[in-house]
Amino acid sequence: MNRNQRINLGPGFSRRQLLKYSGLGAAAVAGGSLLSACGGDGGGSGGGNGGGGPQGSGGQLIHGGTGGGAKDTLDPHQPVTAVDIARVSNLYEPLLFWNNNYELEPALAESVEPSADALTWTITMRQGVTFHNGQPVTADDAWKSIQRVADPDAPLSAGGQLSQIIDFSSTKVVDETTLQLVLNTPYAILDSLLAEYTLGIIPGGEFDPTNPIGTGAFKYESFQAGTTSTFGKYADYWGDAAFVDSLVIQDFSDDNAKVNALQAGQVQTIDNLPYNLIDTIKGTGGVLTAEGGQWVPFTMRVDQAPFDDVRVRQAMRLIVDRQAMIDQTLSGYGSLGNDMYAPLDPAYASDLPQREQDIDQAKSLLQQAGVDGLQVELFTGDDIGSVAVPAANLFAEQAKAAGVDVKVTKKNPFYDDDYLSYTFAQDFWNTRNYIPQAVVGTYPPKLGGTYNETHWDNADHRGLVDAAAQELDEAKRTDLLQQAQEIEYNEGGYIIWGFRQQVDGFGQNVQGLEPSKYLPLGNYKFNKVSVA
Amino acid sequence: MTTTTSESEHQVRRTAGLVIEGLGVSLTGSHVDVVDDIDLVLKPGEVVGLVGESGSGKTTVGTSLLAYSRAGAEISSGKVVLEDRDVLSLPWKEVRKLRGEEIAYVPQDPASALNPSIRIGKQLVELQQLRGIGTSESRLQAARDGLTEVGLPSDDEFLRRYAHQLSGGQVQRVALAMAFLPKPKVLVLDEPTTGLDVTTQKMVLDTMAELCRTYGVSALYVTHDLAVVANIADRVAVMYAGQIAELGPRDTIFANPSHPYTRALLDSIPHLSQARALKGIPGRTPSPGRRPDGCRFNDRCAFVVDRCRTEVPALRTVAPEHEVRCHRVGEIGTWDINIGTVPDADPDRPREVILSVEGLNVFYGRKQVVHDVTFDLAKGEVVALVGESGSGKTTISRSVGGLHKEWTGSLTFEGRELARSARQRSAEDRRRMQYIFQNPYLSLNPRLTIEQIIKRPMELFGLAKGKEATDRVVELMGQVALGPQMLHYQASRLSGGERQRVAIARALAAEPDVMICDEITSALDVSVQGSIVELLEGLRLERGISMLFVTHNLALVRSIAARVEILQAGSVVESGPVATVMDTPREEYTRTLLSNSPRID
Amino acid sequence: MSAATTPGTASAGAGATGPAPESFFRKALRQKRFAFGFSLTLAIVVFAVVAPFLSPFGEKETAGPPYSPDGIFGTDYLGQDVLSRLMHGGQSILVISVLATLLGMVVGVLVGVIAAYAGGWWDEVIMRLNDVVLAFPQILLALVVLTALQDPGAWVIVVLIGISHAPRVARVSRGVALGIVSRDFVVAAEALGERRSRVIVAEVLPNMTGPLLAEAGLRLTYSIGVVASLGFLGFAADPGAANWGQMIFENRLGLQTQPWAVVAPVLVIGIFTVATNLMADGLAQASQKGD
Amino acid sequence: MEVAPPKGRSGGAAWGLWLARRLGLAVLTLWLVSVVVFLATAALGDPVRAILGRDYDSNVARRQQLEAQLGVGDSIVSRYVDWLGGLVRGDFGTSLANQLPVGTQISSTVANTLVLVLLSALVMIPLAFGIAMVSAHYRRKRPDTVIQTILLALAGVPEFVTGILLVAVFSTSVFNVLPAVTLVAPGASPWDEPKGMVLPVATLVVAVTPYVSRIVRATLLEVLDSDYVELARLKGIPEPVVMRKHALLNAIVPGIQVIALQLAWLAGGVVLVETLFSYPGVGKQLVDAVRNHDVPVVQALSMIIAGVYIVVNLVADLLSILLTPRARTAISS
Repeated sequence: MNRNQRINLGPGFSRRQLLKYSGLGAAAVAGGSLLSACGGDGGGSGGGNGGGGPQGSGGQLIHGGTGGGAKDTLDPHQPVTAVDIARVSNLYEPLLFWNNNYELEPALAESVEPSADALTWTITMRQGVTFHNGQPVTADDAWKSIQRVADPDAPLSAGGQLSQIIDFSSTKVVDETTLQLVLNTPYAILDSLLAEYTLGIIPGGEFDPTNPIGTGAFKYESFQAGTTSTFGKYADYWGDAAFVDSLVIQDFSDDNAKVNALQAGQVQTIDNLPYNLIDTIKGTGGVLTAEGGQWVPFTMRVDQAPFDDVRVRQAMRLIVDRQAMIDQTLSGYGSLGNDMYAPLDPAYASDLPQREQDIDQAKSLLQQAGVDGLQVELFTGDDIGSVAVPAANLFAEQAKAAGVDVKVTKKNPFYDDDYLSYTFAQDFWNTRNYIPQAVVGTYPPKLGGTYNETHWDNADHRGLVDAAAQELDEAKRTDLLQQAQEIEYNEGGYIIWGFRQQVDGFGQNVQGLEPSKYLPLGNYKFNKVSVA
Repeated sequence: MTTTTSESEHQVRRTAGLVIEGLGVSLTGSHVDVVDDIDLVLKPGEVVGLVGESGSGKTTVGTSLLAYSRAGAEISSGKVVLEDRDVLSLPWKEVRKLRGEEIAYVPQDPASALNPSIRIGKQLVELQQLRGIGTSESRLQAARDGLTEVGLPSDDEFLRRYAHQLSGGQVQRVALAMAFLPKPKVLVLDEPTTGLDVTTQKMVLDTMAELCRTYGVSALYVTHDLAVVANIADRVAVMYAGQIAELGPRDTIFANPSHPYTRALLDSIPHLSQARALKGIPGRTPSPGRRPDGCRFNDRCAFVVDRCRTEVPALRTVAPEHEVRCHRVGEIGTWDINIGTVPDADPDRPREVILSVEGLNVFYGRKQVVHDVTFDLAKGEVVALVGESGSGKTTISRSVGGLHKEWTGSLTFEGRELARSARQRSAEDRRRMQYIFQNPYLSLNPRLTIEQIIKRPMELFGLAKGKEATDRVVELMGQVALGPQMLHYQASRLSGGERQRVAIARALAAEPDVMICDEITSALDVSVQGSIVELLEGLRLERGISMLFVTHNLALVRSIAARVEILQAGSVVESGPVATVMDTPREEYTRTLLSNSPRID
Repeated sequence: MSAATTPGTASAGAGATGPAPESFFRKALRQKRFAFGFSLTLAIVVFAVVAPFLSPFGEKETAGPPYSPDGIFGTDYLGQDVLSRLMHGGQSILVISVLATLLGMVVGVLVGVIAAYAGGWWDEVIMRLNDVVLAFPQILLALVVLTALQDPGAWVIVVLIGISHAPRVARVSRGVALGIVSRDFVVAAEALGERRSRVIVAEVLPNMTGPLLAEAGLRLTYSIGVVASLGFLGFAADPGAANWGQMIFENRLGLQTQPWAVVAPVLVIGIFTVATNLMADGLAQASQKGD
Repeated sequence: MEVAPPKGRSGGAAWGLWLARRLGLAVLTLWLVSVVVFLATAALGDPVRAILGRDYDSNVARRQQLEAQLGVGDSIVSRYVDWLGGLVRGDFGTSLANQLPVGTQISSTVANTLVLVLLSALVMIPLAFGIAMVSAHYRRKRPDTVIQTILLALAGVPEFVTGILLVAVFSTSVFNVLPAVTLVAPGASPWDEPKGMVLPVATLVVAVTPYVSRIVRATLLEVLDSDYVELARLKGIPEPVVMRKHALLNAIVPGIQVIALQLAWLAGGVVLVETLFSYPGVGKQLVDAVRNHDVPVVQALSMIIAGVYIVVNLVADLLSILLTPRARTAISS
């Protein structure tokens, strides 16, 4: 149980959390973007990637992560905490994967081609790839793994949307290396669904906890939930084999312990470094910072007083001092938010004017709405993430200037039955593109909006997003999405003050780490890292 | 008893004994003296009795011989010369070597003076072992001989015992053996027999005297009990307020006491042979720093003149080896031993029974300790329950008082049956029968003031409240000779004697008809005991209060009680009017009891 | 009858009934330990009460970037001024720990004294139950209350700490009471037919002040420590509020860059602990002087 | 909590009787604790809803499976009886978090915590007595007051602050001598790498020594004022021997009682230190289990911590009687 862990464990852990980490919306909406064939154009901005010089091979890499516990698992399709994700990312591989620039790249599949009407997708498997037990990887393994994830009765984390759009009867394995996936409705961005790290391909779709088999750069050696796990280098890995001989992924239950271990040289890499320790770590090792898409919004229910009046919502959006939020809660490691999400999506409406704090206008808006001396209760909790409570306290301070009295109430656990019915609260989301995020966050529950905290229900906005999801032409799709974003910018229930940068730490002689917009420590690709 | 070793076998060592010159002990960091101007010579083979009441500084003198002073005091002047070495100026290492080997100490309360967690065998040989004297076998053998000398078994089983597995007498004799083992030249005994009953006390004293003579040891016997000193000491020194008041051979001191304090002390001692009107010494012994100028006894002396208040009297020799510190030595006439004698209580005075006990059997858990005891108590009469420790006398008194519930038999008060425990008795019965405890330091709540303590019974029984009660308290305090200004004192500020008076006043506050006194004087000095007995006698005559008096001091019984019940191991051995029982005892046990009791008449 | 003579003691009283007994407090002041401890405790209490009005920044006001050295003690994990938080942080923790200690002592002493006084079967049963509470793991109690109660107010923490003290205090006070209950003045009170409750209140309890005060001093110390540890288990009555125990916990990550954020509250708590315990020892000795 | 020893029996039988009675009491206490623990964990709310959270309604299959496993349907009494039956047979049930048998999971953590507690005790006891003897020797003089003040200040500092400071000095910023955390390879145990145990043990020792040392000093002062110590000095026995042999012997028993209390607290209360040093112990596992509403693990760990308390007390009572001749002989005489 920990405090400052970026990805939260929280009691009463549920599928809801699974979804948020997997970065995929659950809604079944056709349309999608074509696989952008070309490779990423170089890493994200900021942060050095370890000292220069040739990388020696051999030795042992020990990675430390917090948030683990008795519920740790090696199940490729159900990782929960950061420690789980680190293990899964090195043991298994999906058909495609997001590179450091959050663009799709082929992995176990050589190519994924949609038909003209985006109903039939042909997946050709990569040649010569073997599982850790020496068996070759076939299209049948891929299909059985997808079936395990997208089982309609008990959909696993990446399977929410897939389970609704796949036509199980007509999909068939053509031969050893080709799989024809047939959908019941057109869906343009199926490739991005298949690129989730929670869709690792396993032999025959069977997961055996005592002897997990995958295709990753490291193979399984030992595992103790909540304590530690060891992996060996997989010699005949299809990609560039690992530099280090063995990998240990160690559980820590406290950030203090994790940081101390790095400084004492007992571990070589740690993820999610607390912001205020960045200077101390710089002294003894290296800091890896990467642009991130994670955000911790304030959520206002648009269907309940006082926030049913759009003027009150806009006033609240003018009260927050966005730069102060970033400086105080993220020690400056963050980028300004403009009350809109999915900043890394090419279709992000960056042309809309950046909203700044304007207390006077906020007061006048409140007067027009006739809610002078507004009193509201802001619900927050440690489970949301280490940033949430400080941000809530800071917002309460800032609201005083506009005469708004905000009472901060800390809920323990935050994600219980009241979640999604708080009038004014907070939440946190991972990096994701606009369409999946819009569906899961702003659609009515029966249409796939499982986590619509703001109870947003706007037919025009939905129409635009549905059209975009089916639109194959990128330019047209971007235009549709920009219109949708403008509606949210003017009437939305979210206050999005900023996006968090991902900050990780590594020891002295660690090389090969590159910042990634998607997962910490360069998508946890430890095969690129050397310690010698 | 002790194995008599013939004179020839042990050549009595000619040691020079010990000379104390001008010894002074004062409170650390101040010139307030606890003890000053002490001059005393201990001749080999001789026992010197150092007598004084509590607060007189007698123990301080005793321990000073070993160059030891308790916390808060330091030896400020004088010399203690042993074989031409001044013990007080020896270097620390030398003093430690001298202690135990040349000057030995026998403690007062033996049970608490032996380490409870170490076997007595080990404690006996500890000193020699530490100093590496002899081999372990020789040390063990010496220990066995030491034990036989004091009349104790010396087998391995006995050596493996712990202090709590021995009786009071046995522990004291082990302490004696421990002291004598290194064959010391001087022995300091600090009230070694207070806790013991009469028969054991006699045995221990005889053994001590025997060993001193055999090894030519000079002994300083420190005590408050003049009767004990009368039987065993060769010379006696009487101490008062830190100074020696009178010094001389035993017979001279007891036959012709010359210092007014010595006389007053002897007056307050009850005699076995004759009832006496005991008198205490008015006032209280001054503690260090509060001692009056001139003669320190002048504020309490019956023969005081102006000169006594101004000029400090010197210790003057009035006869060979007889010295007195008093200005008016020749002028105060001679002292007569039976100065205070009164006729014994009239045995056949008509008795109107107020309280009767029939067939009393008392149990502690499964053990029965009192067997079929029957006696009664008449109005205005004092009945004494006498016996040695463990005879059941206190158990009987506690059962009668309702403090102990496990008994059978019948207890009637003015013809009415009384319930077993006090709480179940009627308020009236509880009021009319009051209990006074032995140890004054435990029977008063130290946190309450005198007023609160004495007023409580009145409030409880609704006799008086508020201002009227306070006046009643002051009047009662006057009756027990306590000044009114002590009303607001907390009980913890009073001396033992004063606390016992408050306890009596508390009993009187309930206007009782019967008072049960459980050894109420055994924890007090003999002069204070005198004043308490005097007070009780006054109350009995004035108010007709009957008393059940529990004690182990037979002489005291003669002076206060009309009837006596002699108890042994829980049953009555002999009973009847005091004069008949004590002059013509029928039972063998009574006779040995009488013969063992130390007496000065 | 011997005439009532005024005893020779020097303190012959002026009026007929003499001066009222010197108040316990003045008697205690003569104890060097108590005087020093009391004045130090008073200083810290005054600091805790008065300081909020003099503090340079508000309780939650941000004074700069997190863990920066500007300001006397620099800023904490959220950029709030450590000195101001220190000045505001006193009241809540003092109130909570004092109340918790009081609760623990009152419940504990009553249970302990009743067990000693009643003796026999009662003593056995009470001490058995006491052992059951002692055996029950403390953190489970805290966690169960944490998950059961949604919005834990400050009083929940007081009760929680109080409960954890009570059984230990019960054992100590039983030990002390056993020594007093057997003394004659208690037996005398019972022989007079005093009500049992009055015997406990008027006779037994006043004589237990010494050791109990020393125990109370230690209990107060531990209460402060527990408030900080409860913060660890996610138990803060008011999340943003300043409180010394909580400050230690929330700034622990910044120990290397900005040590003052942790060291300052630890120092203040250390001084407060030493002060309260010296005061308790002094009081214990003053009350011991009595008998 | 001393039990009055029975009187007047032959040696062996008497000890047997005393032990039997004392064990009976211990079992009774443990049973009462089990009732309280069971009720307390029931208060954690309906575990199934807590585990499934939002999916309580959507994932019906998972819910039924969990409810069957926990027997949510039947009455609380029968559930308690099943659980108690299992406890007695040593079967702690299966963990809700990862479906592994609880027994295997907690066996290593319990062993780790016991070793940590015992090591701390081994260091703390001589240290506490040593400090107490030095302090008692210089009674009321300068060294005594200095030592007492330091002890008082240390008592006020929460244990995880001491931990953080020790780590800062010995493993991260000042020296790099000792490991900051205990890294345990699977199957191995923390003490395989002794250097890793130094800081956790030191932290616990600093947390517990002040209290024990104060109590032992108070007892020593009392014993030094006793008659038999005065007689020992009058017998010319040098002061160090008086302190070591005569005084210490009689000051041990009260010390044992307080040490028992502190060790029992250590067994359950070291969650902060375990977390700071990432030491795989019982405290951390309990907090984790409560977070996951893993009721069987919470129940098992609580019973073990309570069991340790009762065993430690039993041993303390036994030692106290053995070391007090008066009590010992009362039994066998």
